[in-house]
Amino acid sequence: MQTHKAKRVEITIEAVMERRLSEALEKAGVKGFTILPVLGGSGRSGRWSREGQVSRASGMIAVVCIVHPNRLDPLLEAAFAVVDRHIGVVSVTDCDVVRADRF
Amino acid sequence: MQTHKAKRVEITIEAVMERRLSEALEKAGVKGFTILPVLGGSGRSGRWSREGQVSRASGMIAVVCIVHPNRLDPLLEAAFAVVDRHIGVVSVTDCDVVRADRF
Amino acid sequence: MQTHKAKRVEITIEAVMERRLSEALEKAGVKGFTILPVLGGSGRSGRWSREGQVSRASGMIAVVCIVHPNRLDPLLEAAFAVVDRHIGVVSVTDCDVVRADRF
Amino acid sequence: MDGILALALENLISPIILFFALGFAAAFARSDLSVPEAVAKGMSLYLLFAIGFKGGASVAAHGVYATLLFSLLAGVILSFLLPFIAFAMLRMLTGLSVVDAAAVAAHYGSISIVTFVAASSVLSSAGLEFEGYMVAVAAAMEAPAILSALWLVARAGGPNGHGGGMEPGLLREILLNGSIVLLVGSFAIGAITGADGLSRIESFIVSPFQGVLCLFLLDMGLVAGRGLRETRGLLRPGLFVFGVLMPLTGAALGLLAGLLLGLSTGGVVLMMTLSASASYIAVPAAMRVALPEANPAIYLTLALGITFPFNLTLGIPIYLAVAQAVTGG
Amino acid sequence: MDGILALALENLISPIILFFALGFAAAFARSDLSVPEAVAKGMSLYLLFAIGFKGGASVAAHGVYATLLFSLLAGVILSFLLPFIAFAMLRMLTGLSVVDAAAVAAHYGSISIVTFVAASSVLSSAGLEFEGYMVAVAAAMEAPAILSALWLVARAGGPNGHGGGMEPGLLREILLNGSIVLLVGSFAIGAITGADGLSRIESFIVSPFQGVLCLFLLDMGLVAGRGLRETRGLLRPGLFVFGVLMPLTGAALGLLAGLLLGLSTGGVVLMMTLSASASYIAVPAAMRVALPEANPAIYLTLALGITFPFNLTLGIPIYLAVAQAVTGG
Amino acid sequence: MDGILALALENLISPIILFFALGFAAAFARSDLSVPEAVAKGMSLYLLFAIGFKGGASVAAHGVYATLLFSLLAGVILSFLLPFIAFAMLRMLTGLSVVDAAAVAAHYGSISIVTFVAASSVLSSAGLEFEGYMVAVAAAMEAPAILSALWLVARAGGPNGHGGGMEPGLLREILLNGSIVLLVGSFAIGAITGADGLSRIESFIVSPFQGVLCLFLLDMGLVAGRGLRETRGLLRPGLFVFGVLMPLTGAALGLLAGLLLGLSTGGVVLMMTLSASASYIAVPAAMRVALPEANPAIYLTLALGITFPFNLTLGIPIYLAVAQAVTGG
Ligand SMILES: Nc1ncnc2c1ncn2[C@@H]1O[C@H](COP(=O)(O)O)[C@@H](O)[C@H]1O
Ligand SMILES: Nc1ncnc2c1ncn2[C@@H]1O[C@H](COP(=O)(O)O)[C@@H](O)[C@H]1O
Ligand SMILES: Nc1ncnc2c1ncn2[C@@H]1O[C@H](COP(=O)(O)O)[C@@H](O)[C@H]1O
Ligand code: NA
Ligand code: NA
Ligand code: NA
Repeated sequence: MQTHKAKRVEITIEAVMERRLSEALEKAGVKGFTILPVLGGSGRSGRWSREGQVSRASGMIAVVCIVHPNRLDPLLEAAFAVVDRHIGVVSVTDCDVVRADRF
Repeated sequence: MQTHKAKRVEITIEAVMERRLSEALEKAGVKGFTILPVLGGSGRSGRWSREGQVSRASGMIAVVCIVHPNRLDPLLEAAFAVVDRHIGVVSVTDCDVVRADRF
Repeated sequence: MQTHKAKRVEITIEAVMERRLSEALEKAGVKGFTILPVLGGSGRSGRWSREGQVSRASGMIAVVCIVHPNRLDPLLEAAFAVVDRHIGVVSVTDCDVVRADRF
Repeated sequence: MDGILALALENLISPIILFFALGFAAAFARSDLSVPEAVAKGMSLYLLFAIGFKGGASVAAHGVYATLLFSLLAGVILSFLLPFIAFAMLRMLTGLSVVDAAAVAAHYGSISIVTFVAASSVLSSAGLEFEGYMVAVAAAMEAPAILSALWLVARAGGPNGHGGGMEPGLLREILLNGSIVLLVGSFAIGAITGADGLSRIESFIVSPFQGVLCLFLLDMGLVAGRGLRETRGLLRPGLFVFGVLMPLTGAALGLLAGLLLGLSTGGVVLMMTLSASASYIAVPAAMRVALPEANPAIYLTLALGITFPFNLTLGIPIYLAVAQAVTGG
Repeated sequence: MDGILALALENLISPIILFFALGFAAAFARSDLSVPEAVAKGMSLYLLFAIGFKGGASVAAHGVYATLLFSLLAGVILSFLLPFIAFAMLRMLTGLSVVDAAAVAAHYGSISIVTFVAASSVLSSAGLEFEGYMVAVAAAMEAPAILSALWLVARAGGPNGHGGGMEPGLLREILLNGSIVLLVGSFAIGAITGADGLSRIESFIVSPFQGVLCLFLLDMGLVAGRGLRETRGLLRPGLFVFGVLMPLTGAALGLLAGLLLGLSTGGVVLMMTLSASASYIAVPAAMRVALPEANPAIYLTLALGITFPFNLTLGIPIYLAVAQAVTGG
Repeated sequence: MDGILALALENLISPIILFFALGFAAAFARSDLSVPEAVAKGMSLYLLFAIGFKGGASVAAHGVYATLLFSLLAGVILSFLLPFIAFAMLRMLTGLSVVDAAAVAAHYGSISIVTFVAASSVLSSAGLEFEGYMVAVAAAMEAPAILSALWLVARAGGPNGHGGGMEPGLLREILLNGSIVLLVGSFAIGAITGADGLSRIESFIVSPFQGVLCLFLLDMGLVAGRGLRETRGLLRPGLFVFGVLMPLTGAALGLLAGLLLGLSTGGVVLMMTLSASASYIAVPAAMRVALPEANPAIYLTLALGITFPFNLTLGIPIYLAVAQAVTGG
């Protein structure tokens, strides 16, 4: 199949920031994203697990965003404006998609 | 470690289509796949979130499939036959795996 | 934005092995990882689904680990020491990250 | 008329309505109040289990009514028929495409079990009995409407030339839908184990029922409110009118059927309610598979955001008042 | 003999069995009925909490029985012993490898708490009392069998030359398994707070119990049915025979132990049931860690797909009839 | 003094405390016992729903008390005030940074609804009545403390020069927090539907309440134990002292307020408990958004690992004894 180059951005961020991040993405012209639940993890701030959270406060989510390479920079800037002061990780991977006009 | 080239295909699709997609993948000779839950997302059909679905109808899942590069085309064709009329996104990434014979 | 090369390792493994795997990763000097829930899947040992598990025994999780390329080999060795006798899949993808010192 | 108003008012300040309203308001105010998906599904399993079992046990207690089979048949016919009326109404009132109109129509031919439950709890408050097998009628009405909708699309040449043929396996999938299986299964088990079975699980399915219903309606309010907030743009006046007119039309046909069958007053109210209500579980799932081109925002908003609240607040008291006036019960 | 049949029949048409059958049938018919994982786990926490607490409260009410310690000891011995019998039987009846046979054997030495709960609810219906501490015996029987299985594998040289040594930390992990901790903890709290504690939470753990059990067994039926459907190929006659013969053998040994201990008729039935039942929670998890080479499809299908339904439907009535005949109770 | 000890002891062996202890111990022993997140959230919705509704229904039954408005006002003032005291204490006793100290202070100005529920169930056991609207006071005290904390940080120049201005939308987000909305909503619905509404859902919200609370506290114990185990390093003596001294200080102020308002003995106990308790739901979430630089391990460990268990075990009996001594009730 005929494929086109795109970028897959994966943002792991605190669940409380979901609304702010998605608003920022939409403002940056991102056409779509998918939110995955995160069970737990480990990082500089230690180990945590979703089972055993009474509080909405400490869970995280992963936001996956497939974009046209041209849109990568605005996306990263928008994401970092939100992630900046917050716990989180951002990674970018090259990928191929079929219908390029969608991203 | 000695690694081999493979392809990682990620298909985000409506949960109601899960059975149909997995049957299609199996028919296309795919040896394995992993299904991840999706919490919510945004796209041309707007914003949705799993919390607050009374209905099985509007949730999505993400299917991750690691295959030998040779098998990529039949996989994509099988996947698109199912995804075609439905809401969904497909992306392909290069990856490395250790035991090549498994994919 | 200025980015740096890194590796994204994705390990799909039985949920019962979570503690052992995360201990092994920490010993191998991995600075962080994220655990995603898995809903179901298919492989050499057949089809399974989380809904309809009375038992903790047969579920799986996916562990995503972003590391500096230098650390990839120790990570893979640590992971394989755990995954070895167990059901599981490991894949490695190139990615870009922004703050390199974190990985 | 006065009676209806009093009844409607009394209904409006019952806990179940008020919790629905609370959820609705919280969603509109963008509160982060939410019920976890698993808990909502657990409550819906509980409601199906309880309502099915109680229906079956009541059939066991009162003997099999002569009208049981005819009522089932009437339900199936209504479910087949209502989509055609809904479709015609939609094409007149709104600018929906054939596919969208057919998808909406399927929802109105089918039923909403929570509306049924709410109606039966209004009946209990009013001290009215009803035929226990009405639960089975509810189950029988879930699926036929889907076939009518597919036929309507096929007749028009199918969506984008895809033909309108039904994919093999879909019919089976529709009929073995989880909520139908649980409702019918619990009904059968209630009928088999009767008073003895009921006495064993009564304190699980009878006494806490209203409380669970309140929490469940809180969640329904949240979902309906969120849906409505996000798709406000869609709701042109025609659709809105349809969302209120169609349940009244359905109720009228349900009234007719109930009278022809000679049901009790309570039974007539339930037949009206079933005909008036719109599915938001079984049918949306079937539509995503069979008619993916239809826009889910339209049918979910109509069924959940307009018709469900209408029936819950005004519809049921109206149906009750009308049924009492007509049957003299 | 007539009595057994009548009892079996009465048992077969109780709500809990019928809901299990409904789940089983729904799974076979490929219905999409399902219970969310979190809800199923929540119900199992509830059952452990309730059964443990009630057992403890009953011990507090009746005083500590002289036989308590001996019963615990007997349970531990049975759990150690049964895997050897199961292993020998499997090597005779089936072509399973050493590792697979040992893994299956571990399951049959351990116990299924839901089978225990079902038996105790049959006892209540029959108006039979039983020793409250049988819950503690159940907990004591969960783990020892795992050690026997690991020893069986080690003796045979370990899986693929991996040696059969037990990984450090595994024993602790097995003993601190969530279901053991909750069962024993609730038992202890029930024993400490006694009648006073029970009166506070009675309407949570006593009256709704049967209803929750019905929903839980619906889910067990779904899981067992799905498992059986997907692994039909595995079930050669030898395995099937084992799945029925082994519980009967276990029950015979349980009967012997119960008589030696001088338990009440109800207590004997429970001892038989524990010995006859096969684990499907604690042991599968331990096997995945300790013997990952063993095929989970085999042991899960046997324990959940064959032995659990057998005990639920025919086994328990048989054990009850035999115990009554032998003890004259 | 003797009375306090006896009361404390009786409190210590109540089921709810023992289940909390069980969870705590299980977490420390690294058992894999866990309650699914959805089930824990479901139980907390249930508790808010039940406690709110009962409070409202009680207000409906006893008429609107003259002191209602003043009590609400007193709660709001306490919630604004307590963070300043906590902040000063923290800067004296510990080496926490301004941001961390302010974040902790916010938690102690706000309240823990489960501590409130535990206190009200101790009151019921002791046969003491209390003002139903104390639930509304609890809701009113949730949020103001957050503003005090943000002001404390802003005064000090904000975190890393980010300024301490409040992001637009945050205030609304805090006030429309799910637990506040459900608590206030249920309270209002209880007040509107009164005795009639209560009678309909009583068997859902009254009788099973204590049992659900036990399971919920089991989970709280697991969470608190896990948190404490993983952050042991953090707990320097100063923090520990603060975690015990601050609730006593808060209780003293609560006592004063209660006496000034002329509340019943039960009401005074609840006012003391609210002032003494520390939030672990609404405030942590707000802090993650508004003060992400503050270390969550510190405030969660203090609120959940030290102060919550202290209040549950020793605090509440002390507050009750003191209130009885002072009011003579
Ligand atoms: N190297 C990494 N790879 C994958 N996920 C990470 C990594 N570092 C941090 N995370 C995730 O981000 C969360 C917060 O990280 P931190 O801010 O370092 O505490 C962790 O709990 C993980 O879920
Ligand atoms: N660019 C994208 N990146 C990641 N996920 C996407 C993207 N576009 C759409 N999706 C996902 O696919 C779903 C349906 O998309 P759509 O068909 O565009 O409404 C969305 O709700 C997202 O979960
Ligand atoms: N090629 C693959 N791509 C993605 N996931 C896989 C693949 N093969 C196996 N898996 C996952 O690993 C699990 C166990 O695989 P197996 O050991 O082959 O039975 C499956 O249930 C899938 O979740
Ligand atoms: Na209808
Ligand atoms: Na056994
Ligand atoms: Na406080």
